[in-house]
Amino acid sequence: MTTTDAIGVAAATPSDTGHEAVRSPLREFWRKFRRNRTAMAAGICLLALTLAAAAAPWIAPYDPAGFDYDRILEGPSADHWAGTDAYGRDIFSRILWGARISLSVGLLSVLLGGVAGVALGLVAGFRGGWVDSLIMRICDVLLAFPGILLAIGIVAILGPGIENVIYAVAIFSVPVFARLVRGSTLSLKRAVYVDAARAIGVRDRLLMVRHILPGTLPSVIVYVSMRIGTSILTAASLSFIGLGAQPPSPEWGAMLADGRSYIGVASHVTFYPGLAIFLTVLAFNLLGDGLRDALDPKLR
Amino acid sequence: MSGAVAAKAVDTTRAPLPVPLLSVEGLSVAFDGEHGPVRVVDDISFTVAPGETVAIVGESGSGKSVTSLSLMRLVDYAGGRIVGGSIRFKGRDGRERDLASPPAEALTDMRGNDIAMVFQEPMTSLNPVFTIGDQIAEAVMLHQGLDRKAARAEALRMLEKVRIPEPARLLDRHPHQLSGGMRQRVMIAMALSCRPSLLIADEPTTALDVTIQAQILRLIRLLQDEMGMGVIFITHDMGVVAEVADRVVVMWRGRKVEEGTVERIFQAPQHPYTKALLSAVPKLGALRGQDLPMRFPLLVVDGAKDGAKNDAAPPAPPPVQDTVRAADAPLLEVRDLTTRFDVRKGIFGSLKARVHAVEKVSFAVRPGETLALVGESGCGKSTTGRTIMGLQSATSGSIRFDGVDTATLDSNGQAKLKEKIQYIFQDPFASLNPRMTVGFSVAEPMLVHDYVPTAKPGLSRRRAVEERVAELLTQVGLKPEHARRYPHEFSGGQRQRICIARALACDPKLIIADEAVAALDVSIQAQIVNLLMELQAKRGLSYLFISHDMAVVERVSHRVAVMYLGQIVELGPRRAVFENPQHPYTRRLMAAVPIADPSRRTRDLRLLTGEIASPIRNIGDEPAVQPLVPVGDGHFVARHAVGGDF
Amino acid sequence: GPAFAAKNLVVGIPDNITTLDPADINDTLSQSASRTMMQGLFGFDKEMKLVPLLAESFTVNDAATEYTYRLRKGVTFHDGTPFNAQAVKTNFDRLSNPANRLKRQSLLAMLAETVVVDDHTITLKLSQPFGALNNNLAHPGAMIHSPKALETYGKEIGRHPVGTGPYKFVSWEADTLKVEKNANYWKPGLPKVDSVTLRSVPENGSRIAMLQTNEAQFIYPLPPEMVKMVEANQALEIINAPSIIARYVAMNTMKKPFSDPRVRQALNYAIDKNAYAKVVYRGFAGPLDSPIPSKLGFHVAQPDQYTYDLAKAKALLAEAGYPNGFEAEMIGRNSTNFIRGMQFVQQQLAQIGVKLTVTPLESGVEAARVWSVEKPEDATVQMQYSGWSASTGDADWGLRPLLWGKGFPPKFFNVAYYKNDTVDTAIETGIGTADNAKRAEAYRIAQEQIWKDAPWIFLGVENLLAGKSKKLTGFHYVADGGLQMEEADLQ
Amino acid sequence: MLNYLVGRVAGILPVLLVISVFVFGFVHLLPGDPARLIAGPDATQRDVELVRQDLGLDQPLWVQYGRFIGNAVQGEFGLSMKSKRPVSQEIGERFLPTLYLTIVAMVWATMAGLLIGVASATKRGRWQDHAGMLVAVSGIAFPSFWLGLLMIDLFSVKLGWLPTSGYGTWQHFVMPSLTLGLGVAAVMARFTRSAFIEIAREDYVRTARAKGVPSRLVVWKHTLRNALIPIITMVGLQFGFLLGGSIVVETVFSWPGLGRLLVDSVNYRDYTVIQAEILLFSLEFIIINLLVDVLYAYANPEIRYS
Ligand SMILES: Nc1ncnc2c1ncn2[C@@H]1O[C@H](COP(=O)(O)OP(=O)(O)OP(=O)(O)O)[C@@H](O)[C@H]1O
Ligand SMILES: Nc1ncnc2c1ncn2[C@@H]1O[C@H](COP(=O)(O)OP(=O)(O)OP(=O)(O)O)[C@@H](O)[C@H]1O
Ligand SMILES: [Mg+2]
Ligand SMILES: [Mg+2]
Repeated sequence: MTTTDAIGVAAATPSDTGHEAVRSPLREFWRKFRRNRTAMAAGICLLALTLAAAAAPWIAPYDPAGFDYDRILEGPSADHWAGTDAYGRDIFSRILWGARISLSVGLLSVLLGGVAGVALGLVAGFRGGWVDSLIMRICDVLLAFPGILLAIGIVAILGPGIENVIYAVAIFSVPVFARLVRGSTLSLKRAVYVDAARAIGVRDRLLMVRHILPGTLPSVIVYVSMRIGTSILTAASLSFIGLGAQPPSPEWGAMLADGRSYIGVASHVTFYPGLAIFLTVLAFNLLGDGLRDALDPKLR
Repeated sequence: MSGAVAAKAVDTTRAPLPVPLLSVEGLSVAFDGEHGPVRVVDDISFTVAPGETVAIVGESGSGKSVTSLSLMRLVDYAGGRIVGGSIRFKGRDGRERDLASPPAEALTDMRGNDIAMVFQEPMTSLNPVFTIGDQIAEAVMLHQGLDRKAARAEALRMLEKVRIPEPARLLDRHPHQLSGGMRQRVMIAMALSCRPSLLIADEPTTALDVTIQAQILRLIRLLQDEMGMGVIFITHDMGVVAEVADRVVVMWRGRKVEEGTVERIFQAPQHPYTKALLSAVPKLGALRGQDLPMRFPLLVVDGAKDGAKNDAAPPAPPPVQDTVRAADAPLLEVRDLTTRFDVRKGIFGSLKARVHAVEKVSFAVRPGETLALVGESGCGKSTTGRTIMGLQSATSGSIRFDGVDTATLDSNGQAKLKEKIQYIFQDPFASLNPRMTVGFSVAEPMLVHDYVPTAKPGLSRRRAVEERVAELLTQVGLKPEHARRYPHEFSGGQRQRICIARALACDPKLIIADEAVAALDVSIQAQIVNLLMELQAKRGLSYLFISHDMAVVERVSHRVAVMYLGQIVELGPRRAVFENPQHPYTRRLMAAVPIADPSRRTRDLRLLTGEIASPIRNIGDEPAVQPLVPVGDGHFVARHAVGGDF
Repeated sequence: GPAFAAKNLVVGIPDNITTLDPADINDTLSQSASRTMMQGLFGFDKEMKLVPLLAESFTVNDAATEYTYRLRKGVTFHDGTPFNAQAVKTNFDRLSNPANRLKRQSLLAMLAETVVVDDHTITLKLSQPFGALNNNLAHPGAMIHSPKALETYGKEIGRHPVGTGPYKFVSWEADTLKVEKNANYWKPGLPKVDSVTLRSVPENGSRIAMLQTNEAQFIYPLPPEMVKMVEANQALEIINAPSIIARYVAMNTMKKPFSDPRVRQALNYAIDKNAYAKVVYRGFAGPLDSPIPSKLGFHVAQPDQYTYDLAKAKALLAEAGYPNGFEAEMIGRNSTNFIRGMQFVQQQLAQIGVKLTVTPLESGVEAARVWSVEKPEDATVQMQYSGWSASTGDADWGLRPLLWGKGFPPKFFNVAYYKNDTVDTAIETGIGTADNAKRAEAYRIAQEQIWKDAPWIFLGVENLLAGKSKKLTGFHYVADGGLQMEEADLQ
Repeated sequence: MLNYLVGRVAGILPVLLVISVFVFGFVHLLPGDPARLIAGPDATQRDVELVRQDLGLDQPLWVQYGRFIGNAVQGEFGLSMKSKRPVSQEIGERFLPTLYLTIVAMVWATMAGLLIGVASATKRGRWQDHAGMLVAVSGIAFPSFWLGLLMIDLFSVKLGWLPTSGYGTWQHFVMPSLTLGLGVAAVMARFTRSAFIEIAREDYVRTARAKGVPSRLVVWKHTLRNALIPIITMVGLQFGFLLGGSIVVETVFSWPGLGRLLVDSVNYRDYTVIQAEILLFSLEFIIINLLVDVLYAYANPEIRYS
């Protein structure tokens, strides 16, 4: 398999003869992705958000934990662009800071769960038989297992901590990805080109990764891009049971939940974190569509 | 369409009717390429009158299929665009309209009804999730206004007409359970059941053996006479053209280079390409009296640039192919190979019957030898190939390669084996991963087997592989820059050549070529066949050459095996089988080969009817397998009732 | 016509009712629900004052070991069974018998014997002196079932309550309890409404919407931040009254740094109680000016309040050897309100350099941290943000479970591991007598001492907040969070 | 296929048994003592002990497991620790409301999701696509409690059309099913779109067009059937999730569903109810996924015949 890598990596450097006979799928993908303007814009937005989150200590106008009991629950104003919360903290600054936690938890947990789930689903669908049954029954239990219980178990075993939230949320995602990928694998593995690949001697593992996996990716990407939003919210609900970011951490989901009681009285407390989540999810979805399209050979 | 048998003698000199059915003028079609739009059809004009058959012939990749797709505006859905010209069509209602201008969606009511089409690639053109019956019945219901039950009955009738065995059972089967030729016939049945006024048939008989091909051609002719249907017939088989066409349009590199009545084209071709084409037509019997295969006379078609005159010097006589190392142990030895499929019904269906696709087949391929496997469509040729490749598990029997029983190999050994045996699938499009550039597909065997191409020194491995891919593509008549395209951006013949290039990548010892040159125009076909034979001469390659094209088989094979209903009924040296066929099926096969001469066309319009022998048998009803008995030197025949009267 | 229209009262409640067997209830909500149908010998009025209900009068011996009650005559249970001394005996024997494993067994754990004197007189003999027995009997846990129903339904009694109260049981589905008027109620002219429906609507916003649409005429609790929404509606009004729910942070007084009283006092000085009320309760909270809320019996407001004084707090900390503060963990439940309170305390203490890690815990996890401690030394809880509602309305229950030296977990809820001999003696004295003067003195001493020792950060007493339709009258929301609907009427 | 099915169905019981061990172990390992939680913080240690005995928690674990499984085999699950009612009643009372709500929500959401997804896919890159996907993303990113409260404010408080909450008449279904279904519709829309774009350019779709099949049928018959696999997967998963009850929707609309029961029982470590609920959910998922696998075979004959 080293040879494949050699090609894949090497192909990323421009060829000297002007034509590259063997352009790796990866490179081809990037060429097409670059041309999708919406997706690029979404990607740039997310990059900007990431940078803003990283630079939060320098660019946030206020201390995210700095309270001011004389200005609680104030609506948006020139001083506080997104208003203040129940402690008079600046919501805008908190959103900036919160992006650090929420983005990393959202993204990492989904990626982790996605990778594990995709691998399991591929193997289950491809191998079939008892391997399939075993993996899928485990997934059934994981699906049926209530999230809170699992999370409580994780706190009990691993203790609190942001990494553990990532694991917890990742575990929730695993069975979904697994089922999704397994379903597509079941039908893809019967494609004639898979037979053709087998006939040129491609071993099973590579067959799965190179010939079947790409076919399942459209669904996977769609799900990843949606799941990120859900994960941000799930992570927040976990902080409620003592797992993960604890007060006064400005986690988006927690901010949203905290503001729940002020709906109708001081709606901006939920609105802005909600907006942040919405825009992030939107960006991820647009990005996902771009990725999907770039993977689609029939779209130039 | 009532009487199944219609015997009619028809006036062979049909004058074109004054009012054309279809009139294409200046049609140009473009696709978006890497560097902007690429015109693949450029300024094409021709007309089709009711009842007329216009054949479009031309080089592979010259734009025949794209032209035909444009006529129905289906090219719009494939990412193409009509960039110029008009397509005037006179509908059933007598109204004439330009199909090139309205949005593609607006033409729905016209498709099928007025114009129907048989697609070039039957494998991918049938919907995998619906039964054959449903797919044909849908067309019937749409266009003949029948209810479900009547439509099914009609579908059954159509299937009978295209000579599919046990059509009633077939109605409930799905496309993936059919052989290539069966699918093609289903496509034809579907298109014909629309009863269009214009039929576009894009290589409708590539996957059919000559006997069935003849039947299909008659069927089309019959409908044409009955309903005044115009036909556009795209084919590379000049024999078929001579048989069916009234007029011929010759295309070359996206343009029309010549047009004329079939007699004129055949007798007095003008354009160098047309001349080259006609001179390259393989003729059955060309090697009569020859023991060994022989390459095609080499043609210099490429020299015919843009109409420049080129009457090249007569080519040197091709060398004979004396490559068989008869003394060596057989490379591939198949013994009593049997492969059966279960037939079930419905989602939960219980076992109903079995397809005896391959029954006790035994043969050997020696190093440097080409064994041709011929036989009726659906007789189990592809299944034999797939089983040898391990893509289909055998019911029983043994396969030895290089003396090793492949069943004893672990998965690692299996994978290693694939470096030495390559399989060219009957269905090139489906066998290419749609998500990979063809360059990567061609390179893949090399990557997988760590194959280091011998290349100029100083090249990195990656560059060496790239060079090799470029070289392979060039060898099969494609351009190196095609490597960056995806399979769907190629023509049928081009895809076939990509698959050939892939099979050649690792210098295998044996290539199983399943209808590998079926979709190629004769000039390219000759090149490719010569290439294969050259490689055989150089490297001692062996081929298991599955084909129905008897003229090609004659050229390439040392020995021939004739299959019928899953069994080998005749096996022997090519010359013996061709010149002295023993089995009735073999004889029928030889007799049905069309001849590329319009003056010798047979206007015999009798449709075959009656029971067709089928490989589907009820559980427990095992077919009798007769041993092959020698009738000559290395010439064997099975003497049993299967497939004809002894 | 409208004059004859049935008066159906709907009450929006926050949780599901757990059971309707009062002897087995430990949540205020289910108690309120069963109180619509059942009664005990005593009860509380809306001011949390003890009032006789099924008892008319009582006598007690000096040692507070023998109580004799005269029971009300002419009362029948909903199923027609007459109420009498035998019924009381059946109920009390059931409750006090540990074999029945009832959650409220402790209310009558000291009961040695019940003696039916005559049909309407009963004597309770105690195994040890107990001065607050009447309060215990006023607790909903001591309400009286129909003995016939007890016999008929056995363990299922919690789904088939039959009492003597103003309303009769109709139905109870997943989250809706329906009761109807008891036409034979012994209080003349009551009840006035034809039916009462208790519907559990956990979402605050939805409960308010119910009130706004008149789907409900009374909802509680009303989160402080939503008061404005109710106030904005002309047809509605809010109920805002002090409760008996104390909010505090317990500090583990056995471990550093909280073993030093100066540290604990410093923390008390470091908190702005007004800001607490404002931020956490939007102003709907009062001060906790003694270890027990003012609505509890024997409450004494402490003269020396811990008024917000950062300088003093810092000085005390420095004195105790923590000039730069210290780090500690504070746990608490994971409800929005608790988290808000904890964050507030965290922010306040940060001002004097005390860095708190706030860990909201799921109820079970918190319980495990608090209760699974066998020896005080093993306690891992440094600070717990908590609250207490002494449902008996008596100082005893406001102090004994929380601050008695013999009440460390898992025995009782003394998470502060606070032990002071003066306090212990006072608490034991208070419970050992029925003499109110003696009891008052004992609890005064206890409160004073505890206040000085500050085992808690005394945060405040939250207000009871509820929303009601202006048409609803006679409906009482009592300081312990219970509802009294006997006199309810809809105009 | 039939054999396969029979095997799968027969396999359910052993699988459930394994799950039961796992669940039992897991639940008992969770921190938190049901006796204390159920008795409440103001219970004395003695009270707690009484409760513990009452719940049988003082017995060895294997005895408890034996009782649990003994009950389970009879379809009983013992008494709820908290309410002392039979668990089967506790769950039964909430199962139907959950099921009905799930069905209503799934039906509309799947249909809406398909419609939006197909519209987006066929009008790919045009405004219909963007609008559809914006709706879909809102469905995912919009917190459902927020949506629920907004709807209550609009439809109940402002317009007076619908009851705020509760369970009973068809009116009660409107808002909860809308809230619950929005996320599902969004997921379906996204998946449908993606799957359709994938299939729309296949050769056999072209064949359908060439036959003159009307666009509507090209989309809803020829394309949909081939795009079904990911869609079925998602429908199955969503259906399973919803059958577990939705805490948010049940809370906002005070719907007597399984979600809140679970939360309550977890809060009190009501082992019997938790165990029964998880077993029920597992069974639901096993059955649903079995159906999904059957539907795969329906959708793709190649899967069927292998
Ligand atoms: N989707 C596409 N995108 C780009 N180029 C295409 C596409 N489809 C076809 N082409 C190119 O258009 C040219 C004409 O293709 P077409 O399929 O019409 O050839 P053909 O004459 O039918 O050949 P064959 O006999 O091999 O089937 C070819 O060079 C092919 O590579
Ligand atoms: N997967 C399958 N399931 C059931 N029957 C099958 C399957 N594949 C092939 N068959 C049947 O096996 C028989 C032989 O098929 P095969 O593809 O080998 O024919 P063939 O000789 O290659 O024909 P052609 O020249 O038309 O390609 C046919 O009757 C076909 O219907
Ligand atoms: Mg073509
Ligand atoms: Mg074949």
